[in-house]
Amino acid sequence: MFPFSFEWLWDAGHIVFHGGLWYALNIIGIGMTYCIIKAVIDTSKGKGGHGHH
Amino acid sequence: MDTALIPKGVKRCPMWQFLLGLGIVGAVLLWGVYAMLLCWFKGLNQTNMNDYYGFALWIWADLAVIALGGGAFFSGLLRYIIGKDELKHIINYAVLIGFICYSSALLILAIDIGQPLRGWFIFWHANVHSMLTEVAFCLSCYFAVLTIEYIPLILENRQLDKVPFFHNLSHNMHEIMAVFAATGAFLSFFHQGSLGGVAGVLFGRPFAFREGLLIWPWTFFLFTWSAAAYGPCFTLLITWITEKVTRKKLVKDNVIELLAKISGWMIFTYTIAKICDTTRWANITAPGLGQNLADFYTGNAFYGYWILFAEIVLGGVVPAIILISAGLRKHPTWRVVAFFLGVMGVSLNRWVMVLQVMAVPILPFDTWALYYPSWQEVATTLLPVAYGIILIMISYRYLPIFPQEAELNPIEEETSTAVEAHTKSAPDLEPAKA
Amino acid sequence: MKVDRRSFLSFVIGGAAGTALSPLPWKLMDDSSIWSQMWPWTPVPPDGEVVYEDSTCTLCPGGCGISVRKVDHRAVKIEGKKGHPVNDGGICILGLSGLQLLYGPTRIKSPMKRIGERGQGKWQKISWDEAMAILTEKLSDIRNKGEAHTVAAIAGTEGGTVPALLQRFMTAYGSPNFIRTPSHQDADELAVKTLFGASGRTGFDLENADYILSFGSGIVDGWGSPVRMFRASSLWKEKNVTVVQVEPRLSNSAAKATRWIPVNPGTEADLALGIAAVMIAQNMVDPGAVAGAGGWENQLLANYGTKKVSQVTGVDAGVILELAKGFAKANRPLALCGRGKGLVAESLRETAAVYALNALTGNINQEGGMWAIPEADYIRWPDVASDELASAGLAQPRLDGAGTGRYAGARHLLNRLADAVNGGGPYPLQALLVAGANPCYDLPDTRSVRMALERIPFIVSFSSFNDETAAMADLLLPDHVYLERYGDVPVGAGLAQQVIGLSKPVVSPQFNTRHLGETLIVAARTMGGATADAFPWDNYETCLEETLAEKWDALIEEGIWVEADIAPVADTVRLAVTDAPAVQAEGDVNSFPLLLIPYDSIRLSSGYIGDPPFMIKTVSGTVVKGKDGFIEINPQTASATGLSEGSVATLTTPRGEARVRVHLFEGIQPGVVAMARGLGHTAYDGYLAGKGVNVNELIGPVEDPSSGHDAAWGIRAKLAKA
Amino acid sequence: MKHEQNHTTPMRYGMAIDLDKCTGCGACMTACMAENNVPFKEDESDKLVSITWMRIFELNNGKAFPDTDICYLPRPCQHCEGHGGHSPCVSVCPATATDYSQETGIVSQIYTRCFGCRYCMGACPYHARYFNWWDPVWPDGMEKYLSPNVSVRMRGVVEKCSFCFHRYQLAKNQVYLDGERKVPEADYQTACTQACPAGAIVFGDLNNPEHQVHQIVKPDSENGNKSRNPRAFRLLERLGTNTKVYYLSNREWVRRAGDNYLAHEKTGQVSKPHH
Repeated sequence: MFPFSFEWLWDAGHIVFHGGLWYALNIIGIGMTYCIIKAVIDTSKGKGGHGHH
Repeated sequence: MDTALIPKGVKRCPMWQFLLGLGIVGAVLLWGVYAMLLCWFKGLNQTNMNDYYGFALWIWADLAVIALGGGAFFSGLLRYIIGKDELKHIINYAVLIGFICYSSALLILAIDIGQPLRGWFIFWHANVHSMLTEVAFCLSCYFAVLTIEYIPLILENRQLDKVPFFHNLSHNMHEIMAVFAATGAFLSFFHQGSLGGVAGVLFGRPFAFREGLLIWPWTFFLFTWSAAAYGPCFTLLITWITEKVTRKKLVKDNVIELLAKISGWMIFTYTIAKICDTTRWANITAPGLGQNLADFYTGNAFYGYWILFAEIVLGGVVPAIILISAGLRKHPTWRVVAFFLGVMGVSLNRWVMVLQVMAVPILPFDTWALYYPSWQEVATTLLPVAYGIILIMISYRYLPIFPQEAELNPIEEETSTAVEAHTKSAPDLEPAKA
Repeated sequence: MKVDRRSFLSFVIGGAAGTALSPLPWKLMDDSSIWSQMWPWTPVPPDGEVVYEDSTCTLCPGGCGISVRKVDHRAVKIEGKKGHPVNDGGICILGLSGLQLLYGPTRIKSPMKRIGERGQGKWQKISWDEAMAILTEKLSDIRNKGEAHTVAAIAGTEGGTVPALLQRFMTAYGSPNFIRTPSHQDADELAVKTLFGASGRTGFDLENADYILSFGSGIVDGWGSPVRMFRASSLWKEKNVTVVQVEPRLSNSAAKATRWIPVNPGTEADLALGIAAVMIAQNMVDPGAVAGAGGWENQLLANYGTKKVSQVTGVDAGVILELAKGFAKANRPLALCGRGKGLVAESLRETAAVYALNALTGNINQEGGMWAIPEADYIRWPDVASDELASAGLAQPRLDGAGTGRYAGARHLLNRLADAVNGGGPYPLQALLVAGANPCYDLPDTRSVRMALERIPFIVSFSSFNDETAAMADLLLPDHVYLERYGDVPVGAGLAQQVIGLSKPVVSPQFNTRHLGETLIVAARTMGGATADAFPWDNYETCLEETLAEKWDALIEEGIWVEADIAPVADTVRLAVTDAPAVQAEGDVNSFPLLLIPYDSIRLSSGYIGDPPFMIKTVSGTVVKGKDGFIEINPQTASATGLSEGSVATLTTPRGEARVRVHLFEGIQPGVVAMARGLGHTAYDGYLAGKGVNVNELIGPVEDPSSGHDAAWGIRAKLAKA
Repeated sequence: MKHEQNHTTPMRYGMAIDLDKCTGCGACMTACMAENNVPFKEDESDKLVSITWMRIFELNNGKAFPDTDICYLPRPCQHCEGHGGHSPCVSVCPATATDYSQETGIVSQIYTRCFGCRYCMGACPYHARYFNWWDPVWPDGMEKYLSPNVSVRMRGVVEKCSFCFHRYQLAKNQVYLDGERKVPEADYQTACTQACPAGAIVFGDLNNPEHQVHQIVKPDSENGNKSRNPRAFRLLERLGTNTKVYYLSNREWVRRAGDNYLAHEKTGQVSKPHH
């Protein structure tokens, strides 16, 4: 999973596979981080809740 | 008693009825949990698996639920990427069913492995050449996506939505849901395919082995295709069952017919591809390895040519024809028959690609290995079913799963308040703002 | 502090996030993997210094050299000893499993006396002093009453100092009843005596023979010295030696042979005589090694015409002629007999017929031929000076009748013991000593053997293992197992040389056991008088060293002593007219239309040693499945009875009945039912007990009219769907 | 799948088993169990859950009495090379718990890495892989004979024949101490080879012309390592598993039993392995 595990090789298989994997993980991670941070900001601005929007 | 939690504008069964249902299914769940604990603490000797039958009943269940859960990614793809807007009325349920299917699949895998405490080695010491590694990664990631898709739905619960942070979070997640849906489709494409690859790459087993494209055997594409084709069938079948159980119309026919039609064409094209694949395999691949169809379908007490017929004709050609012909599709009974046959067909395909693969002898002097599951296997396989029903029961009761429910089932008494509630809560019921 | 919903949720979410980001979950995951990599209940074998110790295996009469790998003073693996004249590095499945016997749960761990009912398995551990006191008091009592002859001893073998000490003990004590376990050795000794006119045994120069005609001998099923036989079998393959196997069933030996001749069960002697008749008729005989054959030849020509023999044996007349020609024309042909592993004595008629075939080719005491050689004769102890009580006892007839009257030719007739004890003998038995034998399992008609043992008031077992006979005993005086003790191992087993191996203690005794030689010396000395005088040694090791004399140093050094240049007992074979009829199977044809024959498998230890777990693990699922034992029948026989593969049936013989499962096998003659020996144990451990059927419970002894030896090769049977 | 750097030419350890010599006596199976700490249970009659790294199959010619013939076929792990180390099992293991050594040609199994998904078992057409369905339990006292050279496997992992790899390691250490470069043929032999009383098994480096196994097999490296010996065949050669265990027999029916053939196909004349 990480380049420091002993079975890691810098070959096409690892680059393509883990490239795709980390790409997907990053999108998910960044997307969720964005949502959470934005929600915190929105909340602090007093948006949302109790149907007042 | 729990009215404060129930979405506005809809009616739910009395608490006692709900708890009774929960209790009955919960008993099955507990039975499954007991079997699961037996497998974990006493080991897999609790099953009837053996060294010839290393993959058995629950791996079939695993593959089947993943295929059936394909409705989530394909509906998401159609809704968010292709832009079939009507599908927003069923996407919540598709997501929920997908979430259930995938969480079940992961649970089954956790029971299936001999050393569950080391299960994470599949990530840590990943062998990128293994289809199973691909499955594990994409499955876990896609499960994360499904969770992300399911969370806003939970947050739309009447009480949770009152918390400003949750409301905002839910809103923001809806905003970028297309990104998640796209990622989910990408991941699904690979893990559905890899699951097909799991059998297709077995060049030691002529029954399973297929040639293919680059590193992917044809089964890779067939599995993705079939999941996309049959997944919606399952979503629609479960929707139909839910409608029968709740005795309510929950989704409008135009939505159902649209998804059914897409599913029908997908099944149609898939079945053609499957027939081509089977023909090539039966005439070129397997004979090239010294085996012919008779070696695979005769000489044992269970696996005959009937299974090939049941899978491809009954589970492929027939539902495809029903669903692509407008007349039959619009007929509720035919439509449901098609859903049922489709679900059976794809489940049978996964059965064949797991269980029959294990059963067929390869060494000329070996014999068929037939197997029947132990009660522990049956219980652990029913466990996800019970769990799924419970999650659907709870979700249906407390979350606005079906956006059209209130409209289709106006509450007749207290009309004025209901209308007020309806108009007021309409935005709450709006599931997605893409 | 007021905990509202918001702060509670923040706390839970924050806590979860904080824990996830801390090293704790990662540490726990890592720990769990380490823990699951070596669960505390999974044994971790300690490492240590590696040494190899050579010894001789005594688990069968084969006499292979072994090399035991030890780590940290534990014996870890048994391997064949390279360069050993018997096995040269090879080893058999039983030899490989020896450590499971050494360390296994079947060991009797201490001297014990019975406290419950017989066979109930209730024992009390006692000290060796107490055990020896019980033994000697009991024996002294009997002897002082002038009834020394009412004590019998059963031994697994006669070779070597330990059985010799037991025999000597019996003589000094005053009992003629030292009885050896039956085997083909009985018939072989008698045949050598009859044909060559002198005592000795046969040896076969298999490695140099160029045509093998085996009358049912399990060449690769455990006959003779098994590893030597495997090696010979491969050698024959390399040299393209013709091997013909005559047998009603396609045994592994038959499968390895160049040619398998299915023969009607029990008619092997007829075929041998038929072949001899052809050789005589067609003048294919080398007269050099035969004397006085005239009358015999005429009898043969008159009674064993090819047509008649073909009818009796079921072998085509053309095939008989072919065999006769092939055998006679070969340069160094060799005929073998002794069915399977040679566990049953068999008839003199059959053994003599096969040996006569060898004689007719002139291949006696020649390279590649059959040798008649004396037993190794290195135990030269002074005669026992019998006292009055001993002389009186020894003057009594043997209980089994061997050596007198009708049984003049026989030396041991253990097969007759049960009948004798059950009322047919001249006197009752008061005590029985059993060493290296398991008559309650091994003898035909085990039920009557058990019944006989129940009548004997005092039974002592020297067994190292919880075998069926030990379960019937009153006193257990467990012997060391072979890896814990010294012992001389004279190897017969068809070797054409005299070979003596030495067993050495490879590990120290694991339990509170005692060398049988030691036990006997102590017992004799405790009993005092003439008995003690016959045992002048301080201990067994002194006895062994003195007995082996000049061979001792060589044996300690090399582990083996070989006498290659031995004078044969005689060079000519005297063939005489006999009127012995063929041995028939017990039971009447009408009620029992089928024939049950036992078969031997190298993977099933049959005899005193039960199958260790490794071996039983290799046994096919068509021989034992769960607790069920299988019979082999031809699909034709099966369909006639309405049976199919795996179906359950009841097999009935005049001696008993058993529940069996059916395995269909094309390699067996229709009408014949085969069952493996070595199963159906009731004793030993859960790895062996209760699996399959003991074929000895279904078969009774059939006396050879010429000797009284057990010559049963099968029994009539019937099969019904259960 | 790691390509190890080595100064000497890579070895391909393999076997030639003469089925005409094999008597089916089971010594190889037992030698293997004793050498490799293979566990056993009270009932081992269900061969589908019985761990036997070396297993003997009984083949028959399918003819009726008295033309019946049987042949025993010992089956260790075939140590498939596939195409460049792409053996059926190695490529599917998700956790890199089994590996094809380019140095020795041995397919290894790391028990502490395996988490028991059993995919490799499904991939192996020879059923050479076994799962530890139970905890290994030795009767009290019997654990004394366990060898420290081979670790005892825990429940829930897959195990298989290693060509007694620990013996190779010991021999290699010895060779290193002696200042030699290559392990001599006699110094590294598997337990089954050593035990076989019929001398039916020959083990050594298929790449080394001095080794007996090479001389018997005469592998044709141009043709997927097929044997040039007309007596020799490999199990399921057509699958392209490129195994390193060769079988020898003079009997046509035995050679034919080693692979799948369509009715019209003749033994030894079918097309090359598809890889």
